[in-house]
Amino acid sequence: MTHRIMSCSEALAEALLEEMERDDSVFIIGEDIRAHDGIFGQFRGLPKRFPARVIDTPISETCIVGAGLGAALTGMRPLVDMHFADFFTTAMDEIVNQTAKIRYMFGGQAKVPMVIWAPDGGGLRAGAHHSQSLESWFVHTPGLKVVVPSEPADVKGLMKSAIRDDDPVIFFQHKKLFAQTGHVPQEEYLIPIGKGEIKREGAHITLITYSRMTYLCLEAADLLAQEDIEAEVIDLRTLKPLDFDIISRSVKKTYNALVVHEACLTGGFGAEIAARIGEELFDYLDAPVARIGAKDVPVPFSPVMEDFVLPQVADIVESVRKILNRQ
Amino acid sequence: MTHRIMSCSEALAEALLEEMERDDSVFIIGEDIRAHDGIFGQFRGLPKRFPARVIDTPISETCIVGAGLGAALTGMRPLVDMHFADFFTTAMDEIVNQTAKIRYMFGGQAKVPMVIWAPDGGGLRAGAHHSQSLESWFVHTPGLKVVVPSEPADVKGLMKSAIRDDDPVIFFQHKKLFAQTGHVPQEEYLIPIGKGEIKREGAHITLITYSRMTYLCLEAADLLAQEDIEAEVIDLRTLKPLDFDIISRSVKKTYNALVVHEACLTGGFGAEIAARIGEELFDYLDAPVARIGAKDVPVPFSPVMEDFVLPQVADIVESVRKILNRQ
Amino acid sequence: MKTSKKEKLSLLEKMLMVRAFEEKAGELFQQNLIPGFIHLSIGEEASSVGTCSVLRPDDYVASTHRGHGHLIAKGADPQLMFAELFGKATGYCKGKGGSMHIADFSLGILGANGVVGGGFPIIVGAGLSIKLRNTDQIGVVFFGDGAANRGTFHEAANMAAIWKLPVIFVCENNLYASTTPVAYSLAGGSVAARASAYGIPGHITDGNDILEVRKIVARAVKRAREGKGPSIVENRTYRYRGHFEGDPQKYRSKQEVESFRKKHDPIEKFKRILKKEGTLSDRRYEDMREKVALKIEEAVRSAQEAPLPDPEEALDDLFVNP
Amino acid sequence: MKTSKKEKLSLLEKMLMVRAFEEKAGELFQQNLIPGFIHLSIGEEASSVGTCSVLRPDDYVASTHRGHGHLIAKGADPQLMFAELFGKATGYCKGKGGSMHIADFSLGILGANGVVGGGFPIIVGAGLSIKLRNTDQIGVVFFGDGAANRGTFHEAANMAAIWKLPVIFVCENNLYASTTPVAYSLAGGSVAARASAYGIPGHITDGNDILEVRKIVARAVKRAREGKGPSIVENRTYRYRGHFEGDPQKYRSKQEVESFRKKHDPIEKFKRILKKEGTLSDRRYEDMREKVALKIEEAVRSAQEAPLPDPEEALDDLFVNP
Ligand SMILES: Cc1ncc(C[n+]2csc(CCOP(=O)(O)OP(=O)(O)O)c2C)c(N)n1
Ligand SMILES: Cc1ncc(C[n+]2csc(CCOP(=O)(O)OP(=O)(O)O)c2C)c(N)n1
Ligand SMILES: [Mg+2]
Ligand SMILES: [Mg+2]
Repeated sequence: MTHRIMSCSEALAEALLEEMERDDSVFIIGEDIRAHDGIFGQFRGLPKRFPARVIDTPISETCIVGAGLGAALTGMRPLVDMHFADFFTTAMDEIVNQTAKIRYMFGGQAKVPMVIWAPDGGGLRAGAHHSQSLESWFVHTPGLKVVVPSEPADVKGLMKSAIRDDDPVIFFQHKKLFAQTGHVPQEEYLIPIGKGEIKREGAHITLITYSRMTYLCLEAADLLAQEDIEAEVIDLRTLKPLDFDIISRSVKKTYNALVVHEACLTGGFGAEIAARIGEELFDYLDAPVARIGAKDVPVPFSPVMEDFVLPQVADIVESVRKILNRQ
Repeated sequence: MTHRIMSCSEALAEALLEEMERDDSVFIIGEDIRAHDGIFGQFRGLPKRFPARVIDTPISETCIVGAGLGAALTGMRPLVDMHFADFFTTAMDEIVNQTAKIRYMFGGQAKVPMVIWAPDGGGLRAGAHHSQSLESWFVHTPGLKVVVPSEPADVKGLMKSAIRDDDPVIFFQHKKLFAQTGHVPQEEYLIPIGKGEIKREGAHITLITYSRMTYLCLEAADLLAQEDIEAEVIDLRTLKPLDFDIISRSVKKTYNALVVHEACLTGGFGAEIAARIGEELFDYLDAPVARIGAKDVPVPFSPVMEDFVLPQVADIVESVRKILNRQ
Repeated sequence: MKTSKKEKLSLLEKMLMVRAFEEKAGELFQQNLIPGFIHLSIGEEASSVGTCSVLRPDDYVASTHRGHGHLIAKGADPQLMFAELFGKATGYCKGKGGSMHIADFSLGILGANGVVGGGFPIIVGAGLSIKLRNTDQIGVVFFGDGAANRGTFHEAANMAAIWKLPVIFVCENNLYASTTPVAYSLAGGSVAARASAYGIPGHITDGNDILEVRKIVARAVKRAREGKGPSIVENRTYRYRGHFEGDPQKYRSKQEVESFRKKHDPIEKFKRILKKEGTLSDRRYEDMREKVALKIEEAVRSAQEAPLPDPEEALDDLFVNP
Repeated sequence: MKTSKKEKLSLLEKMLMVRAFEEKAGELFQQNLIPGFIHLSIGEEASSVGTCSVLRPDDYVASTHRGHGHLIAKGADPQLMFAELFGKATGYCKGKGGSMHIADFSLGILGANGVVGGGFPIIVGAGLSIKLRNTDQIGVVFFGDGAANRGTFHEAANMAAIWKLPVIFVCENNLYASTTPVAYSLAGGSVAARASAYGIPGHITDGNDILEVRKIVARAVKRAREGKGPSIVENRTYRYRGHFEGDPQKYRSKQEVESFRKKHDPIEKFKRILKKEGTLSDRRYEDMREKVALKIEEAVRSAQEAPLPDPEEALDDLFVNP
């Protein structure tokens, strides 16, 4: 395969370009997309290329999501742009009570091929209303798939799969990763929803993570390697359906696990992973499964406080040391 | 103390009667309260007793919650009736981005003495839009307290504390428990937010639960006692702040733990408890912490399917047997 | 709009079918044969039947918690509906939905809805889809006077208006939202009056007069199909039963209900007209009633005989690709 | 409404203060001294200052993401605001809020808001609280043309109307919501026209004419204080800067911006009037500008010197009783 270097933002736009060319029923709907190709430039070139299928809306998130649903039920394949993941709050009924439940409640009559795309995460000094990581809510909502890629190649391959999927997919991209670059295959490819990937192999501990924290875990693993600690880094890429096999195989090898996410700790997805590892891999564990998440407060504005609240590489390194010293 | 027998519904109404008499700033706001004293009769006598302070609204949950917030910020103590917990979905922005964050974002300038009261849970053959248990979302939202009582005495004592609390409290009551009766002290009393209670003592396993599942756990404990298995039943009563001490003391005694809730399993609050027990009590565990929750689908209508999806006494008994046989 | 004799008789029959279905459902509920709770639309048949009578089979309808009438009017099969109400495997939704969650996508029925106001955004999406697919379908969302106060109404009306979507907002103003009188909860006097806020037409009908409902909705349908955009139609009507079966109804008097039933019953009203103009004979009417009653009896019987789902079927139908 | 000479000069000074604050903030942002992102209201000063000039100190204001002007107009201290913009411990919110989340509860400022349309329900609650507490305060919610399309607008307007709450909905229609022209997104032609849907008064002002804004808002204030209920006031204005600092602004031309600045600048307009009627001399104006500039410089300087919070302070202020 030939590869190119691309940003996550470009990877997203390329995935959508290919899928929109392939299938006339795919369209994009959301606020402020056309003028600047999305507020992060994430839909570069698409408004011009598909003038009728990139649709600007009023500020009406509730109806935007519901309209996506209505369109999905009647033959289209919408990608709904949530603008910021923080505004999921304004459309929870449409997502949780309608989108997620409709197929089931109606006994399988309907399908909802919709992607809800949401830029999430902190670190941009954007304050409590523009910095959240809300994936836990959706993992706890039967009927949704939840995708949280970190690198450009995964963004592209997973978005193409999400668009083709006949079920609703919540697709998170971390705002701080839009400019993150990486290799992306030249040829067409898909990455299946529901498969994690080992981004670094290691024998001593399994770091289970996703989205931006993947990069922090990789950095931490580099630092730990200098102390002869080899950390295996699993990027889950999808939270639901969860690739528990990849976790299981790794923990059976390393006997130690640390889950790292940016969402606040209590009730975060790390709890689910830790609980499942505890349940299913109890006898393989040399130490308790540890968790790192943001501290349990809203994301504060002031950089010194925001950095303190969000997980940092040093927190990961320290936690790994603590886990392994315990033995 | 003298006691009386009362239902959860009566206990709620009595708590509110006392607090509304005590403090003029307490008021109740929500849909369809006045005509029938609340759609479950849960505010019996209050509309008549406090005609100006029990307020019917249009069907506008988003604004009802936000109005509660605005009133709380300006000197009042609202109890907002969500009608059904399922409709939290329509007011998540007001709860999560406004109510929960306002004090923090504004550096402690404001306080939000508001109770959001929500009847939740399934088992009433009410279908997927009127049967959910959504507490996990709020436990994962810094800035909220979450209360989930099971018995009448706790409903009363916790509601009185919630009304007096200067922070926002999400107060769940299970719909199937309104008619549940129990002893309630004659004298005035409060039950502190953040304290669990052992509802049955036992030496072999700790059942950690809350809301309606407390009764199922107690039933299961009765059955297990016939097999000489003594289960300790902890009713958490409050999920946030969490009384981890009571869990810790019990697990250090029983070496085994099972968490039971009605919300669906994946990403439910049981994950948080199991993860924390794993982290903090690893060396005390004889077996993995197990979890029981509803199966990961929307709550179906047909009774045979609903009963299959929601946790039953038999599931608890069986799970306990499995955990203890393992040893 | 012209309505032929045959059409008139078929309208009457449909209204009788809705009423018979609902009365039967109420009876079965009383006998504890229907689990959960149900909301009946008895008294509102002119609105559901009148509206759907001017729709095409491929037009979309988004319904409400009080949806039996809309479903039957759009062509749904009472037997599959009863089976669903009983929680049977043969029901419209295999027993997963129940009264508040019935759909028939093959008839363009996008579903009843347990969330008041939940249909507004969905119909906007259907309208947008029609536009993108370039067909001449239209979409109708039914909603109550209470639902008109939800934010979804506003967002949907605005969006449908700016894009001139082929949708119609059909309000069934039955004077109450559960226990709450419309006069208390609805500012501005009427739902139709809100149309001007979006620069679209708003009409009030005598919602108990099926020919008037038909005429006004047909106008909105024409407008929508011609690409001229959405309308609001407010059918003023009344429900005779409680908000849900078992409702203590302290918010209104028995006399009020009786007076509406006596003076404004949509079926009686239409019957009188048809008789007066000679379209309907007593004999014909009795035949019609019997036919309807038979059909309902038969639907109930076969639904009752149908099997319950296996409990494990509760795990099916969540995803297309699990 | 009469406005005295002294009041007029103070209005002008306030507008100058808002503009000086915002221009300085823009400059500091350019220099990377303000983290995150900021939304400036330069060009919209007549709306914020005119509106707040007819409010009492104990009246409530709910503001927006573009809130600096509202805050200063309601009496907020620029130094505490700059300190907040810098993320300093001495800021209004101890650095936890930033530009989009500043409040001063001692001045009735219930907060800027990062969620568009988040203020509507809050002001309804404040209005209800006023009514329950039986005071004669009022509440104002500022919002943009874009925010008028959120469901919260509708629910709040309806609720305020049925209860005749003492609140005013002050729209700052600056022709764009981020990149989206109001002509594209807002059905019905104006925000004020939506008032009739709720049976309440709606007014459009030349939002760049501070005396007109004052007059119209004062009328709404009087109505609210007398218990006659809410109003909508739509101030038609324009923002000169991008939606946020750094906005590429491909959605409008430089000429458009320049033309508004030349023809409709609220400060220039008011200055001309004051000069013409002899209220303002060149000398006096220069003094005023200097005074304002000095105050802003001083505010920036002391905010810059203020300490950053300790990182651990991030854990404070979540609960009253943790
Ligand atoms: C969002 C939401 N809020 C509240 C309810 C509870 N509820 C069900 S029906 C109803 C009244 C609806 O009134 P209306 O819209 O007038 O319809 P009608 O019942 O009169 O047909 C209410 C409050 C609900 N199902 N959904
Ligand atoms: C609920 C919500 N949706 C979207 C955004 C992103 N956003 C911030 S400001 C803005 C435009 C607001 O336009 P308008 O209400 O006209 O106010 P203006 O910025 O023009 O003052 C948008 C879309 C947001 N903050 N909140
Ligand atoms: Mg009604
Ligand atoms: Mg604007």
